[in-house]
Amino acid sequence: MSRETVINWVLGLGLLAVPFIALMQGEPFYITLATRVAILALAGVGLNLALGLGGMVSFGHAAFFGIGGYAAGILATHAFNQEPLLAWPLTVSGSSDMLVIWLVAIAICALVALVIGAITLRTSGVYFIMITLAFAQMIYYFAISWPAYGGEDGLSIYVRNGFPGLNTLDPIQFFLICYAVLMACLFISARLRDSRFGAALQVARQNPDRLAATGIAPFNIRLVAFVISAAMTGLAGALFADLNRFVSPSMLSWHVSGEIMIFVILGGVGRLFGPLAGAALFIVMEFYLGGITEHWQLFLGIILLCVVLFVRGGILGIMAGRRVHA
Amino acid sequence: EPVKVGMITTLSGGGSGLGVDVRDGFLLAAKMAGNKDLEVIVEDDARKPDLAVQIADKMIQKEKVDVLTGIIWSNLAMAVVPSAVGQGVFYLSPNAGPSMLAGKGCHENYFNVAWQNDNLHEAMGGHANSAGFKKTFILAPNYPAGKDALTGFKRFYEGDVADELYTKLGQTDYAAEIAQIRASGADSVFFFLPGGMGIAFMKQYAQSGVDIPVMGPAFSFDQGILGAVGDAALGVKNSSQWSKDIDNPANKAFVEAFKAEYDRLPSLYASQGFDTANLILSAMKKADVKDADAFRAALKDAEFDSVRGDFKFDSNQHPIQDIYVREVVKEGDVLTNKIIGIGLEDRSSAYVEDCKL
Amino acid sequence: MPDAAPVLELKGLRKSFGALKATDDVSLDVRPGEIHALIGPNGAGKSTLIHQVAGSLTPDGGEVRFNGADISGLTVAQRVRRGLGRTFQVSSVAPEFSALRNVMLSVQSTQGSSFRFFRPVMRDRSLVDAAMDKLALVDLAERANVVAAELSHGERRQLEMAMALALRPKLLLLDEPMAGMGPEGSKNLTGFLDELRNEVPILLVEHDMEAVFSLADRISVLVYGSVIASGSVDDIRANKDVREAYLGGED
Amino acid sequence: MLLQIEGLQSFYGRSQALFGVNLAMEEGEVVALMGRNGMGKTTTIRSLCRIMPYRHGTVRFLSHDLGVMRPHRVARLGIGLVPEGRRCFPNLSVHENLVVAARPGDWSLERVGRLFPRLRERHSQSASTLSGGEQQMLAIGRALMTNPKLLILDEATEGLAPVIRQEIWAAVRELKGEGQSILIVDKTLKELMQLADRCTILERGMSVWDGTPADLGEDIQDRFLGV
Amino acid sequence: MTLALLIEQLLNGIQFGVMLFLMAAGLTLVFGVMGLINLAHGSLYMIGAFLCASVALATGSFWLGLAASLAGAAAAGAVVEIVVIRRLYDRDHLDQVLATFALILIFSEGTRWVFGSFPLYLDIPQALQGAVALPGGAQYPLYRLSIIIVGVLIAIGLYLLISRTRLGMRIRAGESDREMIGALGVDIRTLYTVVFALGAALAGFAGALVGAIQSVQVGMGEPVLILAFVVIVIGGIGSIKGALIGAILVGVVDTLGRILLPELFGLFMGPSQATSVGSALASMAIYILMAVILALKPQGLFAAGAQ
Ligand SMILES: Nc1ncnc2c1ncn2[C@@H]1O[C@H](COP(=O)(O)OP(=O)(O)OP(=O)(O)O)[C@@H](O)[C@H]1O
Ligand SMILES: Nc1ncnc2c1ncn2[C@@H]1O[C@H](COP(=O)(O)OP(=O)(O)OP(=O)(O)O)[C@@H](O)[C@H]1O
Ligand SMILES: [Mg+2]
Ligand SMILES: [Mg+2]
Repeated sequence: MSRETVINWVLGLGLLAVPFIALMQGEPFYITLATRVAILALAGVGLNLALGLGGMVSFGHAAFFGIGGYAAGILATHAFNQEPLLAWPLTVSGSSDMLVIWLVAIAICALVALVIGAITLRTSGVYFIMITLAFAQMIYYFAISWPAYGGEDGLSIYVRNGFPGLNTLDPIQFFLICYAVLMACLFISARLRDSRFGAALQVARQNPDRLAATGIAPFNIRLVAFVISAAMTGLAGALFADLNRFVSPSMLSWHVSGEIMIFVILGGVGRLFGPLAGAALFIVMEFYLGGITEHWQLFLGIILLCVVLFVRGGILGIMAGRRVHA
Repeated sequence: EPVKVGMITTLSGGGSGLGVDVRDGFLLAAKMAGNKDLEVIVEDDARKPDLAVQIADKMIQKEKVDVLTGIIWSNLAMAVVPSAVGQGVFYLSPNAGPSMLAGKGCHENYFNVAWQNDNLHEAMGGHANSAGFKKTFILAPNYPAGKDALTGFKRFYEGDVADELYTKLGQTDYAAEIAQIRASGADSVFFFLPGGMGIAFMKQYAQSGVDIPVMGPAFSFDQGILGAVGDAALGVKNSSQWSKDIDNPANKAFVEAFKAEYDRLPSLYASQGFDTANLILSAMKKADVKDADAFRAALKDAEFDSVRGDFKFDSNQHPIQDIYVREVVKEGDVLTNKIIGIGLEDRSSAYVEDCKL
Repeated sequence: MPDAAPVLELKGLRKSFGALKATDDVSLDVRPGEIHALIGPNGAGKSTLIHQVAGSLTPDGGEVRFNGADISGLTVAQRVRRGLGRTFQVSSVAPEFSALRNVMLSVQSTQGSSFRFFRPVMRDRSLVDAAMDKLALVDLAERANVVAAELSHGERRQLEMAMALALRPKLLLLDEPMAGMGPEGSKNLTGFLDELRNEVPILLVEHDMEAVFSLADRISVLVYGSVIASGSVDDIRANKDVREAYLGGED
Repeated sequence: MLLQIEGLQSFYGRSQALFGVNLAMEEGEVVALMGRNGMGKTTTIRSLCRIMPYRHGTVRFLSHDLGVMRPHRVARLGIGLVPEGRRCFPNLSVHENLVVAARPGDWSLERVGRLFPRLRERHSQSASTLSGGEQQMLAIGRALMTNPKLLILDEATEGLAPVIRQEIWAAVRELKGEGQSILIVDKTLKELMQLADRCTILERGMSVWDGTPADLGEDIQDRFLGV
Repeated sequence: MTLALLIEQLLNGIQFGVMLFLMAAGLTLVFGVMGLINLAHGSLYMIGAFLCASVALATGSFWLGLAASLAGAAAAGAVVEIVVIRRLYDRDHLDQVLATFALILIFSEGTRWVFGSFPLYLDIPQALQGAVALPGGAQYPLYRLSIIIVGVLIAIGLYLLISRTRLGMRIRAGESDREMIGALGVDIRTLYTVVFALGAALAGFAGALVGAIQSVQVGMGEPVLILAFVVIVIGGIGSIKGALIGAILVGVVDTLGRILLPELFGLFMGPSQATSVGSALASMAIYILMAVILALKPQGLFAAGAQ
């Protein structure tokens, strides 16, 4: 087992252990914190697919995070108020079943990503960064000024959506759902990375001309990866909405795109468990520093700066050493 | 019986001045009361809804607070309040008053100690009538609070609207809007542009040489912000439920104590924080916080000396109060406000009927 | 053999960059079993021509026919799938992948769709074995697990050749394969190409005259974008214009 | 002594590329650095220009120890590099490429123009659109404009048409005639042997042979250069 | 709407554009020329505004404040370059993103610590108060006119600096091949410190100038940052001309969008709905503009070195 694999196991099991330890210590809040880490890590895992493997530095993943969130919020609201979502041409009602919501979130994010990707993937480098931001900002401003679902005030989910056979209001059970989804997506990411598709995707990042000269069109590969990436981040958004029982345009703001990106970079770009390590460190720092001093952002900044300057390749870079490509 | 209060407010980034004032007002009241049983923990939400939710969870689950308060912004309140009151704690709003929470979404554990969001705008509509304005140009940012503001203004305003403009949230340049105002032939301007937007608008308005009278809610003319707007604000009429020259003993004591403690003049937000703390203190005298029903009833009685004078709760647990009209004046070197009249008397909120309490 | 139908046929190809005619009405063909060398001064438009054949540049006019079909409208990737393999003038590999994984990518492409998401490639013997074969063919088997970025200049050229061969091309476009190779490397590669021509016809761009003269069945000389001479090795050596424009005083 | 390299060892990350290179040259000499592919010629040059750090050994240039200097200091001592792969600045014009790092001395725009008339014709063309040969001339001209005491040519004739190659060799010969010290790496032995005063051969990152071209027999060529 | 008003609004748009250029000028320099993604540009802008405001308050002179903002921002830039940025040139762009994001946090919170949570007062200098009469009767604030002039002068100055001076050549050479320009004897490290400090000074200068007509508060740099990036990406990275034209385009589209879109929708919708839809669309206008431009020209309008 390589050093990275060991660290991955430690990270994965460590996250799983936190809520149970918290429960034993009688500190249920840490369950919520662990859930938050799991969900935001999931958003990072999604972005990591595009950014780490495919080299697509999307500064607009908040769009998918937010759309996932709104999918959950809107469906739940309609279910709660028992108003149909669509009355014509066919009746579509809301839902408070997580499975349904996830499917909808994934489908909508994939669709939106397909459209955005088809346009944005013609650009590269900083232009790609900015055009993805542009789309996210459009959606952000749309959400702020669109009155139907609360606009800037957001939308509350009064009762957390349900999952067949589980009580989602129990923090531990909700955590386990999120954890399971995270692990499933990590597993999918790992398989993707090692698959033929993953090989092509990684070459699309390293040298797109080479990929084309091998008979594989980089555009198609990237587009599919972008869609999968968006779907995962959207799923995270749906879970995040359920965690907070609230969605608002702030989920769509560029700060969120930046934060997700920071989880990935902090953890180690392209490393499977990088987003988990990054999200955990960031959130724990935010949590502890916020409790200690009003000037916590200053210290957060200094710590982040030290990490970039002195730790090459993020947390996993320093713990697991240089990446090896067999 | 000790009461633990968790204050979630904005202490960093843009808009942190408001949070700082609410906190300082609150802590001042606690200090003046000298009640050892009131324990307050304060944390910064950085104006991020999800961070606010996280802190609320932490305060409820880990710190086991009895009362939450402190949130400045409506969108953060909407994120935190429903789930917090759902978990059985009390929430006392020292600033935001979204219509949802005043109407359909009201809750027995939610009290608003400031105002319903529309109140100050409504009062300005009332003032526009009494000032004799016939054609007012109104503008606000394009988001729910902005729309509520213009709706609120129009609710009592009887004249014509020259034009209605929604600006971009966070916009910093208003040359185009000012040109529209000049061209519209309006006899007055009503605007709601909170924070930096209002500062930028007022400065640019003054620089443009347009001299149509301007009015707005207190948010753009309050103590914390007046210094930054500068002389451009002189003479502007604004509406507020509080002013430092309201003549009652509680207010006098508050203003003096605040100046002594923090070496600056108190603001609207400081007064709201101050009142919130005193409301809690008054309830603590009457009931044990562990007895939720009794404590709720005690809060509802609101038997404390509000710095704004008479204060009582309507059935939706939002204040019924006078909204004053103030004018920006200069006292020595310092810009401040002076009450010139009352915009609306004993105003409750437009959404009371929707509330099933 | 010279009478067999050409594999590649260029008809009246034209390409300008602004006022510069980089390709000026070029027609030439490559027939089965032959090495057709394309020589010419620097900046004559040889790489530009290769780019147009490969599809990474769109010609302003003219036709590119491959195995009898017009492929002008196809993308780079589509042409490769039809059997048009190439190497780049400046080595182009996936720098973070090992030599083996670089070649595996080519093999993967010949096996069909890359939209297979689940099976780990390294456990796919059909990919690994075929790639190892190609690496052995270019004498790079020992370096199979070295990351491409760490290969020396010459080794990277060998790798690129292996990748091109792994595509099982029906025609190879080689842009200066000898560049950067030492005398020994050039000798080996010359021997290798000599044998290869029986399997795959080659369009060869090269400045190493020793290699060109020993390998080429036919030579075309490009100057200022147009073909000024075409013929056998001896024809070209004897051609006065070519000596002046390209070969210089060299014997 | 113009340049003296002793026991030079260099690394790319963790992998060692040079294991002990020795080389010495006098003012006015032309020295050829030879060896098969990947033997460390370019690495030696990069180390001596301090573009990459070296771990062991000493490099002295005009009795300055280069071990502690940053690249631009080394260059200012009088080392002019024509690197492998030309590396002209593509977004600068020919003229700008020449003057961007020029330092005063005998070599001026005019004199470079006389050496390479082609460059004078392309004066304001962007370097990215030059042909390979022109770029090579530009790289040499650019190095000369810094008025170096030592000119280093790394594979200056790679990828050039025979006729241009001859032009470059003629230019190098002209430089030698003027007493310019030159360190050359090149594939074509024939011209190199005519020009060089001395040769040093590298094998697996070590200098293994040193002598005049006349001493460079068939057996040595066969053993170290694979000819 | 009358034609005169339309023309006035067009002018407002152009003027807003030039102001955007002023904010973006330093960013173009650092981003286009050094290839560095500097998210902390907005923070330097904020520092400039705060320095100007506090010095102006203490001394009573806007001009002293302006000088302080130039000097202070340049110094801050130089320190940041030496301590942080210098270590990141040969790293991934992503490390630069993370590092400069951390700088935003540090600068914002540091500024709040030093200057407090409340907005500061900064007014336009006495000499530039008042308005000039435009042909056609409209009044135009003198200060805004000055900003336009300064913006255009900076554009010209930067253009000349980059394209005509040896310093500019070296910067551009360093952009394409840092190692090589060093090997030719140019002290690229110091050069980059100077360039970064210059970019910072421009940011600080813009902060001070624009701060006088907007609000000087913590967080004022963030919207500017995004807008500045939009501007230089639309124009094409590395092109000063592109940045200026991009800025004006953004300014005009934004301004006219705000004014015209609600009226446009008013033609076939009820007034309140039209205002609402029109304003919503207007907030998105510049992003739509950017997306359309990049979709059609993936390298921006005036990409340097596009093929
Ligand atoms: N994108 C481009 N824009 C403008 N000119 C170009 C472009 N690409 C190539 N050229 C010009 O076209 C001409 C032909 O270039 P090409 O690379 O095809 O030459 P070549 O024959 O391969 O030369 P070499 O032997 O040096 O590789 C050159 O003058 C070159 O400067
Ligand atoms: N960037 C690099 N990273 C790791 N190893 C490298 C790198 N560049 C070169 N090497 C290794 O260093 C050794 C010496 O390479 P160098 O480029 O100095 O050889 P050379 O003699 O110039 O060869 P050539 O004739 O091919 O140019 C080679 O074994 C090569 O694999
Ligand atoms: Mg070529
Ligand atoms: Mg070499």
